[in-house]
Amino acid sequence: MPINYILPEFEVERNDYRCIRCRVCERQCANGVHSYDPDGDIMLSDETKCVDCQRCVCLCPTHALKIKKNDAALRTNANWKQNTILEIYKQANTGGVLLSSMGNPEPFPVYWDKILINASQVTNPSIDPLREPMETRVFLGKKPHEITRDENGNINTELPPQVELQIPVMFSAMSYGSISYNAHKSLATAAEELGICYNTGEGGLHEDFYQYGKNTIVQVASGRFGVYKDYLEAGAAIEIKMGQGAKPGIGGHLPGTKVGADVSKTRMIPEGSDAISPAPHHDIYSIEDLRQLVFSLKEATDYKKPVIVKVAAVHNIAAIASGIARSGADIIAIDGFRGGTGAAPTRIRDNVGIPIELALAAVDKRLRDEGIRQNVSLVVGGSVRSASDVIKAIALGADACYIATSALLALGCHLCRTCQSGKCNWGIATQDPELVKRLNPETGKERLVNLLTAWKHEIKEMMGLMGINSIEALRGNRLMLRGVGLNEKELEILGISHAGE
Amino acid sequence: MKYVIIGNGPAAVSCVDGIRSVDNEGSITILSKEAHPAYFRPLISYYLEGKSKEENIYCRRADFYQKNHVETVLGEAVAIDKENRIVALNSGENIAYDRLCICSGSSPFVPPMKGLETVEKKFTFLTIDDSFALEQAVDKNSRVLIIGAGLIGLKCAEGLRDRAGKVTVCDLAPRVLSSILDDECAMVVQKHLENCGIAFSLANTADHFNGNTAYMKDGSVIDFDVLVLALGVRPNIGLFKDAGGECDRAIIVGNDMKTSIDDIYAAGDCVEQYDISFGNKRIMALLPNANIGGYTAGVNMAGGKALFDNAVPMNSIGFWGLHIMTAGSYANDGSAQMTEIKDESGIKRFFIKDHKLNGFMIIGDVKSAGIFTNLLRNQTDLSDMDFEALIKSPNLLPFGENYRRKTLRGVV
Amino acid sequence: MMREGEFRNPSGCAIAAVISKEGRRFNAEKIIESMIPMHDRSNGLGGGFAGYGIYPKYKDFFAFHLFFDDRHIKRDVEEYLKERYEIVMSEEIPTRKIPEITDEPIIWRYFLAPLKSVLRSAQLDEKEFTARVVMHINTKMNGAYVFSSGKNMGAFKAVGFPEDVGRFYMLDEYEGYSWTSHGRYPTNTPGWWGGSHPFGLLDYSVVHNGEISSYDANRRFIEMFGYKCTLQTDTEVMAYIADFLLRRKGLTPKEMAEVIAAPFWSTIEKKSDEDKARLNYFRTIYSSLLMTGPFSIVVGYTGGLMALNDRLKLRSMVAAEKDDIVYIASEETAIRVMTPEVDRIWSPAGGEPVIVNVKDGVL
Amino acid sequence: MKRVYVNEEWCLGCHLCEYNCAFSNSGIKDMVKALKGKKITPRIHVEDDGKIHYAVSCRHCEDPLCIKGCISGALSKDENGVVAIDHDKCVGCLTCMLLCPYGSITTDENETVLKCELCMQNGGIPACVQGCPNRAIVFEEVEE
Repeated sequence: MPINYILPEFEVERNDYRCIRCRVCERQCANGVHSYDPDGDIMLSDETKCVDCQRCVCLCPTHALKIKKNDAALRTNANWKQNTILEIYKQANTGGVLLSSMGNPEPFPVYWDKILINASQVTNPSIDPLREPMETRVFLGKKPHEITRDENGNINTELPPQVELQIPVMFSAMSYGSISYNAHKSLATAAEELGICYNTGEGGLHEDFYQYGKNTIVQVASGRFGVYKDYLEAGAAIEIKMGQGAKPGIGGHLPGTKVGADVSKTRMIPEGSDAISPAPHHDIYSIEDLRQLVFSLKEATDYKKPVIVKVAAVHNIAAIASGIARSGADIIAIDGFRGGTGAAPTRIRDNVGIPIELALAAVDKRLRDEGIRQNVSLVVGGSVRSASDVIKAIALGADACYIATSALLALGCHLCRTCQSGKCNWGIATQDPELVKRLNPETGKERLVNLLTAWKHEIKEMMGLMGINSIEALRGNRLMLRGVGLNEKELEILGISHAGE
Repeated sequence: MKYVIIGNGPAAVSCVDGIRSVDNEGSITILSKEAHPAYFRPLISYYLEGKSKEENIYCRRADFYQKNHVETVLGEAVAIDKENRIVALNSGENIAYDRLCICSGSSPFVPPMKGLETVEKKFTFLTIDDSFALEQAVDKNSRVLIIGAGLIGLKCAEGLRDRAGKVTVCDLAPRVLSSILDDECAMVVQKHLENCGIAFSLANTADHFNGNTAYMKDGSVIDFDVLVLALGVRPNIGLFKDAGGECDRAIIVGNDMKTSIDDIYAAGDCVEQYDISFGNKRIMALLPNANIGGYTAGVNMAGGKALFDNAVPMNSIGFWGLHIMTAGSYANDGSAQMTEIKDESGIKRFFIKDHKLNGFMIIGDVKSAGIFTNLLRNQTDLSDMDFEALIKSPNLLPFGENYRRKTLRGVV
Repeated sequence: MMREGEFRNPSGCAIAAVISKEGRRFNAEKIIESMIPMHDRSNGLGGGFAGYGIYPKYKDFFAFHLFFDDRHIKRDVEEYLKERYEIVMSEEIPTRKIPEITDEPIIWRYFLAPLKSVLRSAQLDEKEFTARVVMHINTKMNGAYVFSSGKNMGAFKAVGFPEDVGRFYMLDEYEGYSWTSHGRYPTNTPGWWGGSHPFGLLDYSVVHNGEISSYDANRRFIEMFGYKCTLQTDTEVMAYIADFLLRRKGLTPKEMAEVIAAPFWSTIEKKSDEDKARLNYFRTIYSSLLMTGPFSIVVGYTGGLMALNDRLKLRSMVAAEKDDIVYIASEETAIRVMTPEVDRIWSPAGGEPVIVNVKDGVL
Repeated sequence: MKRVYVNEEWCLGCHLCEYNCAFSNSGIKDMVKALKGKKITPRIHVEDDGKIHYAVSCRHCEDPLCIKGCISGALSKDENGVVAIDHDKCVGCLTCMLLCPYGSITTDENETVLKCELCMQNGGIPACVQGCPNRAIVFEEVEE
């Protein structure tokens, strides 16, 4: 047997006094870390299999378990960090591209955390959201430039198609296939209750979920999985996915093992076949092709559905967005480089793209400079982690935010970042029926509704302290923001002043 | 409406419950021979054993009779005038009824035995008063001889073991519990009881007595201090028979607990009713049946509608940790197919007739046995069920998801 | 220290307005007096008035009021104007020397008629053209500031208490059918003449009391349409929004109120289908023009005015009527100074505009 | 009445209900102290075949056979409809076990009957329900 260069990353610490041998850890670990030895009446651990998903820790009724980072260490080297070395070993073992999932974990700056919010004092009253109405409703879509009147002088109130959201947050694209039926159901039902939208991702729409159509954004991605007329017509909006923050410039790959009967039917591909989304849309090689696809989709749906174009935040995002705003698209979704994924090559996840905060600021400014901000709504995602991130995004100029990692966390995800294995112990990123059932969509829905209800309260609180009682008065209201610890260039791009100015 | 109930055991108080579930107005009179409120007869051995306290043996709370407006009359009914609907008491009193329920139970059967009259301390074992008497009569040095190794005899033996010096049980039958167990199972039980300190003399019984000595059929001699006669019981049916009612060994009732005489019902140990496992009318003198039968009778007496149409004989008895459960018919006469499991945990035997469970006998691992009773009482078709798996591990898996949804997710 | 316009400058204030529905013209004496009891709402760092119908002789010409820092810039501006307008009249605005008002800039007015040829080549109507000229001077020509640019109306403002400003400009000598006035309480400015209210573009003038929390959202929206908010004051943004909605988008003052002080969704849901559709439409397409935070404003325009509170009515504002005159003020006391007896006095609800138009055909 | 109901669809077969039940009925405040090294005798049990899992506990039947069969009056329905066991009265004959169609009755080493009493003595919300990680066990009112 060859030498195993790779140390177990985690250590299972079992407090044997506390362990009552109920064996729930054993039953709940899909990775097979725990086992019971009846002869010795002891619980055993195979730590090489542990991914630190914390399922056993959370279910252990006596809190006998801890999963800790294995402190076995290679000699410290600021350049050759332990993980860097281990990745070399892994590649030397397998010859393969390193895969990982969820968002970029590297210590790049998080601009949200360097932006502070203003509050009313003396000259302007703050508003108590418990006493006064506090409005968070937004409409996404193209806004007409001209006012027209009929022969009686009444304003013609017909609007281009809009997506109405009760809070400026949506669940962003996660395909059925990459996440489970129950995860989708949780998202769909929560979106319905919250009056927002979730997004099918590129995996089609399961027949059971057509009923949530008015709260669904149906995605058309390069693989065109599950796309047909009924699908396009089912949703509140259609999203063309050009790129994804976690892996800009590349496609996707759902392994055949995850393509079971239901996924196969929903994606309209043979059972067991790999679902490969090409890197580009093969009918879009430039902006004018995008315009054609936008209008093809509008034509197919009788101009009743707003079309979203989703792109990854990359270097020249402002120019790209300007192009999209002139393509006929109604909404631009921008996904920052910290956005999550069910599987991506590690190098790409960790090194490609730009932060969403900068992308958003640049795009909003560019569209205003060009006077076309009204052509489109802006939705941003890629690690929106809290109500304050939402507030900051809206104040920088977004119409709404996309959240996915936050939503998955609410569903129980512990960010172990091994979605690609398909053995998600939380029943989220898996198609194994025994694991899928671990996510009761009733609970899932409730937790998502709770999360966004909490965020809504916080958003209202923060709006109130700024003296703002409607979210649209916050949109692009960058004076409400100040930077801390940012350099001139960063402040300039963000379009905000430094704290104290 | 005037309701009269003869007897004051579980069937009688269940009958009261049945009446009161329909009619809150009518008067109810209970005629009782014993000066106790209704008590659970099977507890008399547990009383001796010390597991049941006297105050805990009663079927209902102390205020039951008052709350249900029941008048209790101490006395023995001696005649029923079905024409005039009158019950005559030994006191000379006459009680009129509109509906009558006979819950007269049974009496110990003592055949004539030579020299029995010379035995000083001799008892039967059917009433709490019998227990009280035995309690007085037996001490640590007493040698107790119990005649009869049936249910009553063995329970009495269990009750007395720790009170007495020695307990011996004899029976003419070659095995214990001969009416409910086959040889093999009976032997398991006998071994267990012997290990627990009970002596047996089977296929043998007392031929005659002389004072404290029993002269046995096989010529042996057993000296004793206390004699318990547990040879069986006879239903108390004289009253009804005299009134011209239809009886076999007991009062014949339908599944609505009506007798052959208008407005007279019967329930409990004194009735014979249809046994779905044997396919004929039988006496099933068992507490669950007394409760269900009494209640059914009560409902019907008061003008409601109730049926007790799935009566089967069933027994659950335990002696010092060994449990025995039986139900239905398990006469191995070839009409039923037997499936059995024997291992260190005990013996399980199931008798299947026409794809339906017709009876079973479990010694030892009695866990979840009610699942089988349920199959038996409901005459569930087993053709589509993995019965082999079920007997290995009695659970609801073979019943299918629909059944489980109905029972575990709904009100049953 | 930064100059006005280089930082966001919120301020508290006093406002007042008076208008004759019959179009009767009267001088500014009363409205100047009305500011006296509200003295404490100002801090001496700004006051001003706007009068409508004050230049009947020149009513067909754009009346530009300008502040100049020096003669050089005045010459440059005049050069610039000459290329675009016929300057019908050019004169210093008459002022009265009083100790309360000092350090005045050069204050000049021009009556202008746009050159037809220039309009033709720009393919613009005279109002849009003029608005752009104002925008150009104010953003590109350092040291010059157009503070009034409408026809047959004029704004007069200065650093000082409003009652002093009124005397300074000798407003008792002007007669108009509608007057608005403002006393300023800026919180962090040395006070700059241009920063005082009213603020206007063309014949739209705004006096405002409050601090809109939606400022930057409104500003960044309106700037998409060619407006440059150089002063970073709410009033400036409001004036541009008034110009944008009333002139460029052709909304009525009531409709403008429905945009900037849009009813809550919960209120809209209770409206008639027609109103609901319109209000829904406004809130969708002009969501960025919703103004939140406290304000009371009077928007003056040719032939009328609109007084409006924010939708929560976070600022005081009272309205009253006596005969054909309608009075508006931050405090009732100001109205009582102008007219001790009133026919009706009321406190308009938040978001409910008080719109007073001079009777048709009177002007 | 509120009863414990089981959603088989969501049962993970984790068996935590059994431990929570045993703990809750132990009368001991610390789970480790209560259960460490003990063979548990929970009043709810999980049945499974690897794919299907579900928990079974007393159904608190409308017309409970166990009460009908009880030879000692130990089993009774209280005013809330809860089928309760009086351990002072129970003699361990197990007739109830012979009658319960669901296998919901068990015993412990004391030989008296143990059955779910909906945690009436343990605070009202059944421990199995509170501890179920996937809402497979719920405590609610169901239309009859």
